[in-house]
Amino acid sequence: MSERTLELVAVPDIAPTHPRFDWALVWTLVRREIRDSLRDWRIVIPIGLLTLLFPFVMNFMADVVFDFLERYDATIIGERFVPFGLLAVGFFPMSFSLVIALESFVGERERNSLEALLATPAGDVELYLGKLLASLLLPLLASYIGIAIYTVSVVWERRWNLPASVFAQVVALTTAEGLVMVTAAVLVSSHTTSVRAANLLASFIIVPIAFLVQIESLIIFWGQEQALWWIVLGLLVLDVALVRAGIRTFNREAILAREIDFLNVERFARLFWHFFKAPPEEAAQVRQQYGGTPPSLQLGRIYRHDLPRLLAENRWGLAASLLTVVGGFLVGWALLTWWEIPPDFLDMRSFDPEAFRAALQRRGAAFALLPAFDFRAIFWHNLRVLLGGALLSLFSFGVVALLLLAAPMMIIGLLASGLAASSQNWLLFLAAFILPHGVIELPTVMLSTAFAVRIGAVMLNPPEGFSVGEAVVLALADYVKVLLFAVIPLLLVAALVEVYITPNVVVWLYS
Amino acid sequence: MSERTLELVAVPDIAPTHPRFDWALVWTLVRREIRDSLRDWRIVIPIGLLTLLFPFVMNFMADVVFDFLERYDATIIGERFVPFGLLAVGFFPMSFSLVIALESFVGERERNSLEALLATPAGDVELYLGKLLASLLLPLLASYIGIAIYTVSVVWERRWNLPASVFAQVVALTTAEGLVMVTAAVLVSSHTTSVRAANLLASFIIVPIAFLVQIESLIIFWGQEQALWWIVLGLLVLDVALVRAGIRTFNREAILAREIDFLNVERFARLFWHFFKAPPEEAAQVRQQYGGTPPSLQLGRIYRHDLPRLLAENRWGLAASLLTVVGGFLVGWALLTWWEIPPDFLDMRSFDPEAFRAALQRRGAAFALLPAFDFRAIFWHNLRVLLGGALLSLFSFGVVALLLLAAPMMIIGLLASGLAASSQNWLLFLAAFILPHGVIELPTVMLSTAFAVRIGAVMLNPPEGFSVGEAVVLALADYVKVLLFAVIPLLLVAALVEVYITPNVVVWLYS
Amino acid sequence: MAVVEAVELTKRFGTITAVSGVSFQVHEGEVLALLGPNGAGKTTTVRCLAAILQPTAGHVRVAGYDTRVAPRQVRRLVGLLTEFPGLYGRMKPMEYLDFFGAMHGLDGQTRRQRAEALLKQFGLWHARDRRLGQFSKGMRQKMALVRALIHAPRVLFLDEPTAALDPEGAYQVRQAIADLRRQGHTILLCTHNLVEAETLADRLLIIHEGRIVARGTVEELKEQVLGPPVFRVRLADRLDGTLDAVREVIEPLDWDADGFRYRTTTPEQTNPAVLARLHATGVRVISLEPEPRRLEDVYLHLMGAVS
Amino acid sequence: MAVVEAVELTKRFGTITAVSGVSFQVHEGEVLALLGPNGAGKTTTVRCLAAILQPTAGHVRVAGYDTRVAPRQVRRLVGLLTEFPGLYGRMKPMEYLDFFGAMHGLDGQTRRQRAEALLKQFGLWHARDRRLGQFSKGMRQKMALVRALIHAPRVLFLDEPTAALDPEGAYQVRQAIADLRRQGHTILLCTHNLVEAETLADRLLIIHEGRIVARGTVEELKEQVLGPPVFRVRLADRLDGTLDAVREVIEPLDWDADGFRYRTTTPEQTNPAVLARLHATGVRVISLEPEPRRLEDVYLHLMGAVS
Repeated sequence: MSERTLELVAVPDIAPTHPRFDWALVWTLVRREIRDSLRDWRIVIPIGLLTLLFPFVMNFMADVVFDFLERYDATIIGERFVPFGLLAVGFFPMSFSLVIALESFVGERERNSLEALLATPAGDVELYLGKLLASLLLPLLASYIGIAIYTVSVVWERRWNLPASVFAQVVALTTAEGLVMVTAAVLVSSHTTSVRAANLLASFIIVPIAFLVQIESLIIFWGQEQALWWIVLGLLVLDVALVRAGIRTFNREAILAREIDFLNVERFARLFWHFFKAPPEEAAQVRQQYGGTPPSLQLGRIYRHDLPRLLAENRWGLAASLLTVVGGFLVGWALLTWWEIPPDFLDMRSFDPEAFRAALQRRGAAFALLPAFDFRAIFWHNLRVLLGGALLSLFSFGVVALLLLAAPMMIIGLLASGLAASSQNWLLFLAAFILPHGVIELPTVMLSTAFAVRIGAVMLNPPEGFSVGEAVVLALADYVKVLLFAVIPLLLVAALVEVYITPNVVVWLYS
Repeated sequence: MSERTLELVAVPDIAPTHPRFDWALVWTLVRREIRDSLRDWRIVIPIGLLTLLFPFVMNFMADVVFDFLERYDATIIGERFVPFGLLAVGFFPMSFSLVIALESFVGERERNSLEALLATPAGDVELYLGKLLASLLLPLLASYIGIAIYTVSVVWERRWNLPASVFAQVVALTTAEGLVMVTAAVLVSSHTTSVRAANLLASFIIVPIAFLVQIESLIIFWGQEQALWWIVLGLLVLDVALVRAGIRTFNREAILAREIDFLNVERFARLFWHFFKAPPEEAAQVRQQYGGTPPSLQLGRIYRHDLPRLLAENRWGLAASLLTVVGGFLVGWALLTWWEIPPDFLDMRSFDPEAFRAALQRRGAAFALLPAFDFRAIFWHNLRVLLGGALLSLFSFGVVALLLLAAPMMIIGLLASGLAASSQNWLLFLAAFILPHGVIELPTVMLSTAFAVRIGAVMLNPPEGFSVGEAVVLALADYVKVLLFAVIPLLLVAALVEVYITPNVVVWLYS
Repeated sequence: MAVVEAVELTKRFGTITAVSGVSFQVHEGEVLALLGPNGAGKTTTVRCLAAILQPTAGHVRVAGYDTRVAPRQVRRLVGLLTEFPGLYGRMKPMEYLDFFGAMHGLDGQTRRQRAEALLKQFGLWHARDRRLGQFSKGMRQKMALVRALIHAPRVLFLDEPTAALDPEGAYQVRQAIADLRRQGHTILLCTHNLVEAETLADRLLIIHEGRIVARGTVEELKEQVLGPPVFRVRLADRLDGTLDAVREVIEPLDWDADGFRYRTTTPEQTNPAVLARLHATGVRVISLEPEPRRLEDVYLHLMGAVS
Repeated sequence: MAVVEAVELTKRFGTITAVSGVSFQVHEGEVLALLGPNGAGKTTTVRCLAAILQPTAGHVRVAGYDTRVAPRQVRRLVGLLTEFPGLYGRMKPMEYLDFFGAMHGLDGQTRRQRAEALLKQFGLWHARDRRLGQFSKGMRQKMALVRALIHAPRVLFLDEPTAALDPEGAYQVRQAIADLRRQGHTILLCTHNLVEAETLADRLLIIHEGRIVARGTVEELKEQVLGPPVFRVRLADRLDGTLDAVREVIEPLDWDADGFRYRTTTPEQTNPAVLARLHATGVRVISLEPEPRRLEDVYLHLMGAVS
């Protein structure tokens, strides 16, 4: 310690009129973080290798294969391979750069540098946005560089003309995927207690996006590039939801106060049981006092009170289901012209109700448009799809549940539009094959979907005072309640109708 | 503190004849680790989900697709899809369980619990094996459970007969892949300074194995299942090398002494330069005193002394190259019968040397068996393949470099065997098309490959006193030396011969 | 003037109450030491004062700003030395200080000037080209202190400033704190080192399970817990009959072959009288010294009393 | 009898020499404190003694076993309390001790018996059903000490046993160490807390940059560095002419209005003479006390001298 006296420059107090939000602080934070990341060889080397060498390696491997196949038809392979290569080249550096985003908060917390940051005048939103942008820029840059290198090498070396629209799509997709992955990772980072936990949870970000990339590749190979823009749009919507959820649930209190958490399975199990038994409006109260004896479950109350109330509370989920049903049907209808399908692929004019009835009575090869004529099989199949949707909803913020509802509606829409385009009576078809059981089945599936969506969506927007975990447990409890007391009975009825009534309606209407 | 006096049970000293290796200690360690992992919900939940739900999800997705495609030909899809599904279902839980292996040493070091373990009587080998087994068992178990669930669901639900041989192959492959990933991860864990670094390096384990899984899938779709056993064998050999390297390079000194390392790029660059300039036998000395002025590089010395000495030092690499060349040729020869290729796919009896000469003079469409007749193109192509092989060698412990050497030899072997089987003069063919430039090119490529292999192999077995990083830098410096002063000049000559001499030999011999 | 003021400060995390109805003030230019066992709520209190946490009930005001109403202003006025230095290991000192200066809204020139002056003052200027990750523990702690000072805060909160430092490093940091105090900084000091608290603090606040169990100057607390000072007389000769003579002046607490102990609130009068008596009886005195009254005894006594 | 013996112990890491030619012995039942700044080589020395690191040159013998020849035996005889407790947070106390007992080759029954006895002795028995991750800092440190004792080691190496503990926890651990010493354990103690070293250690060893710079008992080191004791006389009256009278007996070091200081090696004779003189001149004495000679002064003096 020098003996010099402290003669320091005076610093003015902060103005009481200081703006509530200050971009300068955000950028200060971003600059520091990026500079720090660029100095960390454990980040720079792997990302650098992936960014710079992966395109080269990809190209090199293609070289080896192409050289061998050159005599056949390399251009088709090129047309299919290049957009896929671009997607992969953009995705890989991004997914590995996730480590930056995953560490953004929890890493600083583990290294004890977070508190000093929280002690600066920066507010919660500034901190969150700063971390988010800092985590985003480097991965995004890495992706762009990878795409650029690959594009140049493809265009220059292979002299293959990359359509600008494909390039724009790949860049848009990569950007949207990157936004979703990074915002989700920063969200995870601000809600976990250790880097280890954050890294493990990363699988739940990378795996769905990797699946999405594969689906996108399929779409490219299939030649339906326009559909990619819908994926971009969907990703952007999800991203806005994630950023909003991040800002909403971030607070410096929780992040400092959180201690190493043993997963309290028992607590969650008890909480589930209490939520399940209590009426919906008492959830907030139950959350705080779940220690006591659970409230009693009265069957009468469930039907008179709980289910109506749950429906009212989950009107957004029901609206999303309804929109999906209508939208799915309309998209299916439109597919006929989009995909240039011959309209008479389904010819009901030659449909012979007597042969249909005979086939049914033989119980052998069932008519193609209806599955095996066994109501248990139908029931199990429907239930499994619904349960699968609910489960995957948890890992996709609800999206998969909606997609699984949209798919059959699209098929029905496609069938109907085909009949209409070939001047057949599509209303008769719907009335005969779909309506009899559909009048029960469709609302049931929509009901299940509405509550399945909530399981995933609630993570982005937990009820006031609920932790994410508690919110999911509540949504699960509500889902199980709806499932047991409404969906399963209705599904059974619908399956019985489908097997014992629908065929008769078909024969009657088509005779 | 209670005031009770210490009346403790007496404990005997360890016997001076204590065994040098004690399995009891290994198992004590393994039991503790596994119990600990099973208590960590951040491990159990993601792995449990992947193990239990991934097969279900995979099956469920197949359901949705199959239902739609049922009218077409589902059995073929099943036959192709199920082995692939088994591979994926075994691979996923394993790759995510890697986190256990990656943390094995460096995680304990970060949590400060390692020193207490090092203070127990257990020796280095016991500690290493204990950690290795503990890291291995859980991932392997998870994989087996995943495979079992998927198998049961496929066999039971889809009533598809899974051949026992396919099942055995998948289990063998999964086990071998798991062994390689886990041993590599434990190796990484005992040589890194932070969990973060270990996690980043994990990409270099998972990505190659994921590629391998894709290659295996291709092999399955291609119907060449027998080739999978060679992959199993190769993986097991690699695994033995990894375990050996792990035990050899593990020591409790290094693991405690290591501090947070800034990647000293400058140091490695200087080290590279010094290694490059110094004669090979002075490497160990250079490593310690690289601070001074580099030794001078004398061109004469390089050719008189350095290159011969490097060849002598790297006789194992040269032997591996030779073995690969011979083996590749023989495998190629054998492929004809294995793959039941019609032997006269290449008919040299109708070969017209005059037409060939004319084609050459037109410089248009080149004869298929020789690439574009431009010596620069040939040179660049060869150089790029060699450099690519050297680069990928670094990430595959040398394997890729050897594979790239084996591939053309297999093609030559296949061509030769085809000619032989259809009673044509295959020796004449080789003498005309391959020998003239091959007499220079083949040794050159073998030379490059021998030193490229060393870049990867040296990581498993660094020279006495060298760190892994230093060993790689040395191998790189030697590679560059061999490349600049031998490989590049020889490749140029070979390319010139191929363009200006080989065609004339072809015309002369076939006329 | 109270620069820092906590009024019935209460902080709960879920069902746990970390701080419960704590009220105190830190006056301009004063060093207040906050003592208490781990988990007593010291760090939570400091975080509330620094506007990092919001109180569940009660108020905190720093220089008149309420932390709930104007947290930015409070954080601007406060310098916080956290329990662990937690530096960014890849940055160099000037960069590091520049970053925190910018986060506090200082302009570039002020940041540079203050950073340089502080690094020189704390003897870190020679290490300005090294990365913080290569600093020794003591240098890191001093660097964290410099960070807390970069924006010229009116108030300093120091959480365990010398923990984990070697004796020399701890000495240097203590000297630095004494310097800062001399320059008029208002300081709140959390520490487990009672010798340090005794040396540096004007007043002490002892908290236990989120409540204040004792407060006052070191002397007041010693007086309160241990009673008036005790003096010990060591004799060169055997005690024998001399005690009776001494008893005319004071009543000894206890005695042995070497001497005796007594308690007095007026040593200026009593001690010379005792010595005079002893001299009169011809007993030779080697020393007459006040018994050391360690703050540790006070602390352990208080902790024993409340738990 | 020397239970631990280091002979010209040297340890290099790459180009860095952490310990350089250090020789010392720890005798049966003795507590030796190892002091020195961070990075002086204390932890490396302890790790060499515990056969975790192998010396680059020189020898280490524990109970006659050379760490190079019989590292297993040495590790079996040594209990090591590491600088950070580093427990396995998901285990319960009995499981934890059982694991380390098994690693030391104890049979199941012995493990259980010793674990229970030690947990009871260290006041952790009530927490036997909690996970170690939920322990407080003090409990963790005690748990780490119990771990180091599970295999009844003849020698204990304690690295910073009370760092980061609150005063009560530190007091308890110090009591525990004192107990262990009373039971005849041989202990090597690394600490930054000089008061602790002074209280607990029989002998001190001060190292700096890998070399021993001082050794001896506390009193020897104080004598050596600070010279003979200094006494201070506080007077109730003004000094005025009395100094001349005092000068007949001793030469004061310095004086002020309140009194004066002098140095003497024979307080038993000198002090009564001084008091007699003062009495004769009619000056009233409030106190005559030896000046506190803190180990910190010794330490800082030594560090200043070598660096």
